[in-house]
Amino acid sequence: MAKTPERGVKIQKNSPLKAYFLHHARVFVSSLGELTRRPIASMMTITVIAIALALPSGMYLFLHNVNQISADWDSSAQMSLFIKNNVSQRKVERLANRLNLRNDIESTKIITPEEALDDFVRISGFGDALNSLDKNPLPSVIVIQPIVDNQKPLQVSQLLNDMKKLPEVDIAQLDLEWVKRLYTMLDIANRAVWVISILLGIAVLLTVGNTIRLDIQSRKEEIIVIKLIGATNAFIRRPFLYTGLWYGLIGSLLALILTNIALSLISTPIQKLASLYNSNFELIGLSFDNSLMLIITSCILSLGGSWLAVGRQLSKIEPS
Amino acid sequence: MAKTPERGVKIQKNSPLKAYFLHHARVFVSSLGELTRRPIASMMTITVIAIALALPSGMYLFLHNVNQISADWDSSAQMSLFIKNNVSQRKVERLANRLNLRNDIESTKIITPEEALDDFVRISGFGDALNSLDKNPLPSVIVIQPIVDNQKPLQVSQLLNDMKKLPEVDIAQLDLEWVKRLYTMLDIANRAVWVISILLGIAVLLTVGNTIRLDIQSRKEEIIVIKLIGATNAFIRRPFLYTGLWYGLIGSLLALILTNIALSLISTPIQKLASLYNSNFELIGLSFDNSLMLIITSCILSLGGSWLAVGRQLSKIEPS
Amino acid sequence: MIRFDNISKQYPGGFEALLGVNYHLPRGQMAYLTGHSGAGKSTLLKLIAMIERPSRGQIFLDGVNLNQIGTNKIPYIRRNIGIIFQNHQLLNDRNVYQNVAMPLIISGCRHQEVSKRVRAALDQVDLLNKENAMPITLSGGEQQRVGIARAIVHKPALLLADEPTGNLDPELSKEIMQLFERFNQVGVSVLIASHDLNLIDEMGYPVISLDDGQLVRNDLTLVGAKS
Amino acid sequence: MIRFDNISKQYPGGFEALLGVNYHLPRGQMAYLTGHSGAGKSTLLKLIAMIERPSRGQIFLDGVNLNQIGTNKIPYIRRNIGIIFQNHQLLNDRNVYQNVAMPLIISGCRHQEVSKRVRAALDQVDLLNKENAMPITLSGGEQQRVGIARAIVHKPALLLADEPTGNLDPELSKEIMQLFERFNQVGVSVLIASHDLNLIDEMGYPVISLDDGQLVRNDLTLVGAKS
Ligand SMILES: Nc1ncnc2c1ncn2[C@@H]1O[C@H](COP(=O)(O)OP(=O)(O)OP(=O)(O)O)[C@@H](O)[C@H]1O
Ligand SMILES: Nc1ncnc2c1ncn2[C@@H]1O[C@H](COP(=O)(O)OP(=O)(O)OP(=O)(O)O)[C@@H](O)[C@H]1O
Ligand SMILES: [Mg+2]
Ligand SMILES: [Mg+2]
Repeated sequence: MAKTPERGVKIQKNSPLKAYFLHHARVFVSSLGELTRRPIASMMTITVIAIALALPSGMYLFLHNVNQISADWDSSAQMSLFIKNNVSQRKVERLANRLNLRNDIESTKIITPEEALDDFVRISGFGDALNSLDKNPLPSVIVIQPIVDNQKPLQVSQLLNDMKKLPEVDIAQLDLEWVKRLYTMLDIANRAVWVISILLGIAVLLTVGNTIRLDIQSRKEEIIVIKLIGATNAFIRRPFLYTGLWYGLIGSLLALILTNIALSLISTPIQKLASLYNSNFELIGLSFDNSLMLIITSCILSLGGSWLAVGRQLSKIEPS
Repeated sequence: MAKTPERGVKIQKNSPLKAYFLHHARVFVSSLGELTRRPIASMMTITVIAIALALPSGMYLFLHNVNQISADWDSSAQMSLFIKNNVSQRKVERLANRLNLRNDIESTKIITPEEALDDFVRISGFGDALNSLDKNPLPSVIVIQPIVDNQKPLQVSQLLNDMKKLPEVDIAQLDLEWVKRLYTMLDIANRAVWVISILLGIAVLLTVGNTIRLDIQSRKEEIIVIKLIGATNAFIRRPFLYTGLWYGLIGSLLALILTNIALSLISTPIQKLASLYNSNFELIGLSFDNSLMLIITSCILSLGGSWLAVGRQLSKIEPS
Repeated sequence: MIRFDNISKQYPGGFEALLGVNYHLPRGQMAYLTGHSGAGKSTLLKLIAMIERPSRGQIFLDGVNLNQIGTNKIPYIRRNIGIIFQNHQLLNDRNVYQNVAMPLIISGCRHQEVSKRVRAALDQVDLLNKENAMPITLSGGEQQRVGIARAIVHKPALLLADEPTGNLDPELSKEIMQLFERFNQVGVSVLIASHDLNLIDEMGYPVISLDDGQLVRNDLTLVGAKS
Repeated sequence: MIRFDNISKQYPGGFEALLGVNYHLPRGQMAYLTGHSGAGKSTLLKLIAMIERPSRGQIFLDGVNLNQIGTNKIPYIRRNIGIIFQNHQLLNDRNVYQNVAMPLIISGCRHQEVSKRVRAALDQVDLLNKENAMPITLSGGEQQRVGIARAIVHKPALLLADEPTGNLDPELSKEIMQLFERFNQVGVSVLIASHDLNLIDEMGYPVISLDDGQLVRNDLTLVGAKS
């Protein structure tokens, strides 16, 4: 039959390319129509996707913000170098300036023995006796503000070791060991967010895949019929792929909404908390780039899920 | 027809109760058979459920462990009371004993001015001058170990305020403010785990509901046929409910496996981390009770999801 | 057995499929239902099986007013009727044996009893050799016969058949009609919708005829008067 | 148009549905296919539409050897055939209009053209008034006619009909056969499987007959020799 002038050809057709795009656009819109025709059913799938997407983005934001808070706390992560008594004041200043040049040190501050004594007097509240000392027994102290890189909590230990080795330094002491511990925890949490994101990404893929699979299953008869009257596999595949895309798109938008609602809900208590610590901390939301990433990831995962399902299922459904 | 002796009655039937249980048992087993007949499809649903269940239990464990670690750190959360100079040593001892009776104080320790001076001499490394002092300028200090309740981080502030008001006390000072901050963070995280658990619980419910819904959809024709030949709604509902139950059961078992694998994976690095801090910390796993709770919750959620789906769908499917 | 009392059926959308239909099929009677395509034959049968509910009028099935039967009681009504559907209505994911066994399983029949009865029914429609085949692998006529076996397996008091021989060759059609006749002879009431006017004539049972939803022929009044 | 060259078809499971079948349906010819239930009529038609593949032998459709057509080319073969299925095969989630329009939409036909052709086809099977009805709300005969309209809407070169009048009353059956006849008169090749021996006789076209998968009557050899 393929050789003869086909009767079917008499049908007035659109130009192939135009027809192709028209058809795609029509399927794109009509697959959305399908979803809205079964609103509750579609919402179930979309909600699952949105939850699966909102969780990692929420956790990402949480950690991002904690990192930010703890960056504020960096100021506490100071190091005190107690200088040997026989080092002259000028040498102490030179040492401080030299240390200042290191790229893992933010700033240095010298506390002279006099200042130290004043502090001590102030803290102990009993100056009289000390003031009567003929010689100040306290050493000079250089207070170092290290540059703390969240990714490298061990750098600070390294710096501490270096400092201990300086000939002028008697004792080097990290003021707040706990900051290091916090960073270790944050580091673990960051990794956890990655693992969780991957797991939930798989969940999105499977959810969409599963939905589409069962959708195909429930349209098995229709697919057979439509194959019987000459539809190509691509023609049959298309609406399912677009449905998957819609799931991903709407699911990610819902996830964004959920995340932002959650954010605005906790923003007030967090702000209050921050003010307790005199921090002028601003809660960080999802940036435009983050949001776009989320949407694109979701669309890709959903499309991937439906692609897998369609591929597996369609070949199994053949008229007989 | 109901009034006349029915011909159908001639059929030899089992006793109703026995038949009922036999039928339930048969459906229970055969619905598992259905799942294994489509292994990949079933695994998709079960994996989504398992991920949704494994995440909150994993996070629960994470926080549980962090709580544990920080409990070790509690020892750092000390308070120092600098006692006024005119208070006699005996009075200091009495005060310390009195404070010891408070139920928010774990223990107290007195540092006499002599001990303080010794410490200072040791730290400053320049004892000679101080030793020559005719009068010790330092105050007595009572070091308090508060009882820290994670749930009530503000209790410590309260205690601090109380201490400041004591007439004998000159200055009261919390040694490690950061512990409070950590607890605040843990508290937020604990709440987050609850919110996440609820969200993921909803995800489980929806996933199973959705799967069962689409399953029903794909068996629409069969349901109609079986209704046409006299099956009751309960008869039709049963296999779907049992399928939901199976999803929940297998999903939760898989979640337990996932959680325990994850646990054993991070156990080594955590152990190493703990040893860094000289902590004899043991990673806590899911207890038997936890596991049982997870399984039961999962079964209830899944059964609930399928119940919702079945209720909604079956009434819509009527022969016509 | 069946009494229609001024029955009308209007489908949602407004189409009047039946209009003031009256007839009475006595217990143990066999009769044919004819009429053009779309006349309302299937609708009439669906009303008896409570697949549809009448818009007006009353239907009595063995003395029971079907209007007074609640939705949850419908399954029990259907279990006493054997229905052969125009479009077979087989379960595509179960084999022939399981399809035919379904009515027995639904009513909680014993295992040994089930297998005995199913084989007997399959034997009567000449399909014992296709016991394990899936419906989709059967020819149209074979599927139709599976539907017939399923309708008779539980020995219902009433047999409704919608076009039971539409896919069968004349010879087999005759045999199936004779099968119905045998059932009728042991006391089963039978109502058969059919287009096969030749065969109907040949069998010589009373005929009721529909035209656009209205009863235009009713041999049953004669029979009813007689009995 | 169709040539079967020693075709056998063995289904998975071992059943031999066709055994060494030879015939040639010339282009523009109309013919009937008969045989008892399970003789292999539907199988023969399915082989032409490539719904099944033969186990042995070769089928030529308009000179093309179907054995040499790959799976991905099958849709294009089917688009040039109009098939009327024994079990209607309608899309239950679309209305009558959309069902009939399907073959045109699949081959990318223009919007205005679609609606013109669909209405013409529905008119020919006397269903213009059911345009917006869903298949499930149609009587058995009406569904069958929707299937017929769908098979002719794209004016295929070959029309295959499997029991197209099984659910139709004798009068309507006659009309449908005459519709096929009109198609045949404008050059369409037509092959109709049917049990309605009276009607077949009346129409007077050549008959090929199957018995247990073997060709037992073939009027087409005479015709073939003639043309
Ligand atoms: N669910 C429905 N909704 C609306 N109209 C319907 C419905 N079911 C049937 N009809 C209409 O009612 C009329 C009678 O249908 P019915 O199925 O009773 O006809 P029939 O006599 O069985 O015809 P056939 O011999 O073709 O099967 C038909 O015109 C059909 O379109
Ligand atoms: N997919 C299949 N697998 C196995 N056997 C099959 C399959 N399809 C059909 N058969 C068998 O092949 C034989 C011929 O089937 P076919 O459908 O061709 O018969 P037919 O002539 O159309 O009969 P009818 O008039 O009843 O429709 C039947 O016995 C049937 O059981
Ligand atoms: Mg009908
Ligand atoms: Mg057939």
